[in-house]
Amino acid sequence: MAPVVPVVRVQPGDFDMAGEVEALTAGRTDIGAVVTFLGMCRDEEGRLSALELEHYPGMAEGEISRVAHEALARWPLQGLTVIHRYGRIAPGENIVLVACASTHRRAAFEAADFLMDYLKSRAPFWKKEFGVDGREGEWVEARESDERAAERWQR
Amino acid sequence: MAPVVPVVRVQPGDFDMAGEVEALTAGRTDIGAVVTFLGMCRDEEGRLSALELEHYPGMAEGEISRVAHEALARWPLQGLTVIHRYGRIAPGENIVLVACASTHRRAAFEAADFLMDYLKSRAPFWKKEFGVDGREGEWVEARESDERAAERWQR
Amino acid sequence: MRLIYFAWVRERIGKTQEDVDLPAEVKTVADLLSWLRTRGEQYEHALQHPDVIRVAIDQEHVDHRERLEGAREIALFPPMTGG
Amino acid sequence: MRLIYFAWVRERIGKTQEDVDLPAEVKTVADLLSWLRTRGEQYEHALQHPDVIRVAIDQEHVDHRERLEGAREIALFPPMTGG
Repeated sequence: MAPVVPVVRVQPGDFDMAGEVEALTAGRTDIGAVVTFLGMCRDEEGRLSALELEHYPGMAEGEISRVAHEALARWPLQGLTVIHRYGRIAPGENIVLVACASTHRRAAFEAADFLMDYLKSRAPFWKKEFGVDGREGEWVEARESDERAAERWQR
Repeated sequence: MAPVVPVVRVQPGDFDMAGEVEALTAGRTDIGAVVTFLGMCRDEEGRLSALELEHYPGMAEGEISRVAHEALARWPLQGLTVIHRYGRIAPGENIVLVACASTHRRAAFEAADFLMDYLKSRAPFWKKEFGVDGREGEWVEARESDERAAERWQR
Repeated sequence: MRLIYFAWVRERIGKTQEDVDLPAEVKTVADLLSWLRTRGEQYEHALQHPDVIRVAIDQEHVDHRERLEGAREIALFPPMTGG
Repeated sequence: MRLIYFAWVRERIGKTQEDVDLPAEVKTVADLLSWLRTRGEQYEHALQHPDVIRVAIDQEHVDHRERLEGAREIALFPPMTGG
């Protein structure tokens, strides 16, 4: 079987979840499970008008690729897509997509869960809040719980 | 906040994953994460031409609803969709969709994982294999590992 | 009382469903499975390993100790393989 | 050597990037952070809690004991909040 090449994209524009899942599965009859994670921008109970996502160009793609290859080494996946947006994103819009295809559902679930935890702790992105008055707010603080979530996968 | 009403459908026809996710999230700015599980028919290395899914009408919907309400009681979800097909399904076609929307990614992941494990062990569906020669084959045997997976969630 | 069968239980018994009058001594699911096995070779073949037979009364899963009284519809089927 | 800053490290220092010549005694990431803090109030404000500063050398995460020799681009930034 040909080695799986993960799809990794870091882009300002939106993505099409259905199209990405279709690209993973089209014409294939060996995939039993696709797990997707879609991360969206919340308004934090009406407090926010937008998030601005800053990223480190080059390193962002590089770290996501590294994490994707680690997932491929750990689980029997037949396809893997990670797309992360940057720039100004309004509440209700998409931020990140992870999609994992596998013969077996457990592998697809675990790989998607792992990818999200590792993206949070290793991909160089930073979120800044903008209030409903349009004014620049605070940088979102990293959460201890995200750090601990990533540590679950260390062996 | 209005109580969440899960979407549960048992149907012979295909479903539209993107449309279902859109229905969960449209016009909302309080959802941070949507996890979907898409189960598809495999050809088992070219051995199968189709699966025939038999179900217990009425009870299938009832058990899926019960499991959906259990997920709503255990995790803070803002929306939940489960669709399970029955009838003849060819390799590469969709069988089941679970979609869970939440403010928090861990809740969305765990609820989707739980729903799939519980569907496998409680929803009255049975799969029969059809070989590439078109002849009726064996009923798929339940796997001990699916039983154990469901037991993970007992508390 | 209506009995309803699915998957290989249905195929082996050769019926989708049937209405039966149960003898008074058939009080539990386990009693029902034993009694059905006396009804002929096809039932014997379908129910030869009663432990694997799953049962629902009025569309709810029950175990083999469950009492039948008040039941309208009893379904017998193999372990499920949905999802 | 090129230094590059992100998020509130960038805002506090007031620069996106800069090229610097490091003194010979600045050998590790920790040395670099200490040295930068001597370069003025803005650096002092940005790097006052060096423990929270994350560092990448040539686009790979490193810890504060990492040696700088051979580095072309060193990035300083707060803990990441993507995903």
